[in-house]
Amino acid sequence: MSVVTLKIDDRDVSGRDDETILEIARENGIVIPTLCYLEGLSIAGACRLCLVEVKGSSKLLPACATRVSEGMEVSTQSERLTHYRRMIIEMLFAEGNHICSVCVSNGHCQLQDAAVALGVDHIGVPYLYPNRTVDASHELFGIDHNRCILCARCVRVCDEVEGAHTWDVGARGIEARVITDFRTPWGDSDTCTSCGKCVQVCPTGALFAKGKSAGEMMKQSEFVQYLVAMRGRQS
Amino acid sequence: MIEERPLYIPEQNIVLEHNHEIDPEQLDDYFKIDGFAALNHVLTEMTPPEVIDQLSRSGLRGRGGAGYPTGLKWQTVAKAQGSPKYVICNGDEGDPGAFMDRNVMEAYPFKVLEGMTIAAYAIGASQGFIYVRAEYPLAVQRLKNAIRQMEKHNYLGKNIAGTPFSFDIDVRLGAGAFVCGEETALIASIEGRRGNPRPRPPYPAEHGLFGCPTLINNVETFANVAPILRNGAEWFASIGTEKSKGTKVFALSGRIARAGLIEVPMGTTLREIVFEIGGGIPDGKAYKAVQTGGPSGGCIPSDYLDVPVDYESLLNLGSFMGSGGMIVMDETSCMVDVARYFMEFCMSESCGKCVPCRVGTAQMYQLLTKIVHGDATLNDLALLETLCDMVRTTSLCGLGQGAPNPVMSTLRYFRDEYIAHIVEKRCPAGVCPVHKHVQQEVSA
Amino acid sequence: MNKVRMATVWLDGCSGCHMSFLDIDERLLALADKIDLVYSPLVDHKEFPPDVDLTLVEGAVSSEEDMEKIQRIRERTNLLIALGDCAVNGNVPSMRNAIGAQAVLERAYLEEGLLNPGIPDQVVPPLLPTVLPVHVVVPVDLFVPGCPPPADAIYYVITQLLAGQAPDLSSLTRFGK
Amino acid sequence: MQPISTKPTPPSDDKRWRIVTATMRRHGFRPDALIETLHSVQEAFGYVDDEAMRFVARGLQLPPSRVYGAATFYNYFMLKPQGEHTCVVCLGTACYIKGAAEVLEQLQLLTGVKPGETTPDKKVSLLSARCMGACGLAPVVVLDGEVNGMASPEALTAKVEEWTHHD
Repeated sequence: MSVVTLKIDDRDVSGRDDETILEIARENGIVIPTLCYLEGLSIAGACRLCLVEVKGSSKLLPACATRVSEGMEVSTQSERLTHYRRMIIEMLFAEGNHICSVCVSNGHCQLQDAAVALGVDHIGVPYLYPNRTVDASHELFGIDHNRCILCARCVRVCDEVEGAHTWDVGARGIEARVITDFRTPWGDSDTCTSCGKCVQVCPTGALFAKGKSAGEMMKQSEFVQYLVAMRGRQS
Repeated sequence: MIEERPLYIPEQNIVLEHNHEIDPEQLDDYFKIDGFAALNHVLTEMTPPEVIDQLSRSGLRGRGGAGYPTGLKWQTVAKAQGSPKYVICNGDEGDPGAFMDRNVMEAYPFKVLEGMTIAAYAIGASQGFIYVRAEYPLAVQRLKNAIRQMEKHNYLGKNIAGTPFSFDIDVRLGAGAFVCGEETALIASIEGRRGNPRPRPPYPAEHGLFGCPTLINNVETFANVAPILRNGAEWFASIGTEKSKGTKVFALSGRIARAGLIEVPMGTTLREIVFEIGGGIPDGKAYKAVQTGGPSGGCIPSDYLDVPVDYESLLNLGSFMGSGGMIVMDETSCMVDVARYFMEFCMSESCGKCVPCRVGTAQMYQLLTKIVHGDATLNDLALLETLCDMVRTTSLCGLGQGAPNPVMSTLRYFRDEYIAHIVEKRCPAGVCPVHKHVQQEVSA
Repeated sequence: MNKVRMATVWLDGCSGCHMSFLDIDERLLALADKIDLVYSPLVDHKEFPPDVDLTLVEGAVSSEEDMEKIQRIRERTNLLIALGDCAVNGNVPSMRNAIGAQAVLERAYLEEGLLNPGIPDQVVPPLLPTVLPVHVVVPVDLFVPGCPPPADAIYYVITQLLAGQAPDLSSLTRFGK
Repeated sequence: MQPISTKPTPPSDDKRWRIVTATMRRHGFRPDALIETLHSVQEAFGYVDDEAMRFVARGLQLPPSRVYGAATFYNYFMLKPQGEHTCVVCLGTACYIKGAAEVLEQLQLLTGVKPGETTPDKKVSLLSARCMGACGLAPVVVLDGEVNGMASPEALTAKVEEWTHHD
């Protein structure tokens, strides 16, 4: 392991060579948008929002999954990147049925925040209007698949932090959905510990605590970093 | 399952050599065609770096499609830290219209396995897997039979041919997921998980199966290994073009007089392949395009029939070598319909992990459907092109990055057909239901 | 000085955006000096007039009537503004899109235990199969999201446009606000 | 990895579960045996239902959602029983170019079901395949495991009508 120096947005920064562009950028207060990334969980590289330009690479690289190296020159902002990031946000809005005005997470939603940050004021790609379900069988929580963006944070936190692996992804492609157990109703799950971690890490209103109405669902996901750090100490 | 014999055996055949002469179920027959001569030679006379050097100097490039230099890949895995190391043969031939690897696995199981064993020696692996589509039961049966016989004759197992080198191979079945042809997805599948690709780097060479250094090559690549080591790197490098050495097996099908499997030196022109070997287009119809590279490939029009076929020239034409499917189309095929066909394929084969591929393929499919129904505007066409660029640039793996290719290549060469559907509400090939739709809309 | 000819229309929405517009309160008086409101649900004009400089559109395009209206409005308007989430992205009206128009009609007119069940075929304009945001039907020049967009955002947009400036709304409103 | 001492109990005394158990044992009940085990379930029973998934999950000590996630990712696994007869239409590129779409349309009309479905009388399952790798024979239809090349709608009609009207 060695220390490397690199440039991010023309700023000289340094980091260890086992750190990612995203980690170093955040340490230095450089904002790169993300949705599927959550500190403490494994890397998915799925939402593609954090794609950045790296000098010498013809491809855009995901900042969350790309390790830094000596002399690297990274651009996190450009017209081209903004164009693609906007389209990703538009695609997510078009894929589900995101009706912000009646959503429990209205005002506290990371998809909504990303749209604002990127200046997405309407959706230019065709809406798909899927017919998706809501599972409200759990005593404390519910999932509204209309608002799910398949970031799989719930899947990862349940597996990697809680250790229950109640969630996974079923089917594939545009039909893919997060599922509990054998796609059995969440309330009937044998494996769910009702810890609620999945709800707290969900970036949108897809996973929610019951009893919250529009705009009331505030989430706290910092516990993930805390738990991961504390566990590291115990071993 | 049916078996197909190659329809054309050129002078220079490497992969499909001696096709009619041997029984693929008999190891003794394989001996008759110098079977295991290369393995014996390698194990007793060569060091692993020497084997890799031979491969590098031969100029062999991956036959799975992307054309990565095989010697370089082997060298990377050989040098990678970590153990154990694995060798994987990718027999998940998923491109619709491709059946080269099926034939090679069915007709030359020993040769593929010998190639894998040599690779294992070169990189220091003790376990190999050959991942085969479940849709190829005969190939699976013959590979399993060949593995048993090789174990019996000590060409697999402990202390192969009396040397300290030990290596085992297991067959793993695919289960109907095209994306598992992508190497990180294939690894996930062998690990018993959903075939979701993950970002690279780290490449499988460093961090592959069960987190260990892993070499993945395709069936045809491994089938080239023993001949190269038997006949020497220079011999192999003398065949083909400057950057693409050796031969390539193609599966010729579609609107062609003689469909089947062919092996030609790299650099053979499409005209020779389609008109001389394949006998041209039947029923007096006119050639329109040949589709190469499967769902990540493109359609090549008649203007480019004289371009020599190799990795670079196909890329320059907006297509892709792919694993070797060549589907010939005549004037009765609508290129917009073909593009839509491939987009449907990519949409339903998308794993759904990354946003651009999962959503973008569905949106492009919807737009193409609008076009074939005569329901699209020029704005829709512009949006389609924007989506093509976005999905290609931002998708996580090759499936998504390649998904727009059939659209982009048909737009490049057959834009007039798109315009005819959109502006004139007409399908020039008479395939698409444009008129029907317009009438429905009027009566509704 | 010629006044700016402005219109507001209400397609499939709840009128909340118009209420928010009225919440500009006393600033309306200042606007009135610069604006001639030539068509609006708030005033009594039967026909959408030609040569309108600026039209604020509330609501999504849900029926054949909406479709005709918005096309005529687009032809007669210089600057067309999608006001509020229904116009911008379909919002609540578009929630029926996943299940289809027929299911909604049946639920409303057949399944709710009415005295005279039956789907009306007169007076009520036929529904489109899919509720559409305005920009899917006609080009839109400016998007003002929000449910409803705050009065301040609406006031800001109008004053900026009157001053010949391009408004930047990112800090004032968003989807669902 | 911990060796698993307790053998999982099959859901019934159907002997076919022994094949499934044998597959798991051959792989040391390791998690990476999941796909191979699902294959053996499908081979033994013709489909993979919840009961089988539960058994496999317990046998390989895997979370239920992981088994379900994998079983539904791979198209080869059927979650419902198939009909007495199966009819697989290849939709590979070569078959498509040579009229597979019309062949499929004809079969849909004939059976009244869509690809992936089984007729209500459980006689025929209509399926589509990505590519059978028999492109030289396009269009290809596989009837009860038997490959039919250069398939014409007329010849297929006769065969499928035989299935639906007799036995």
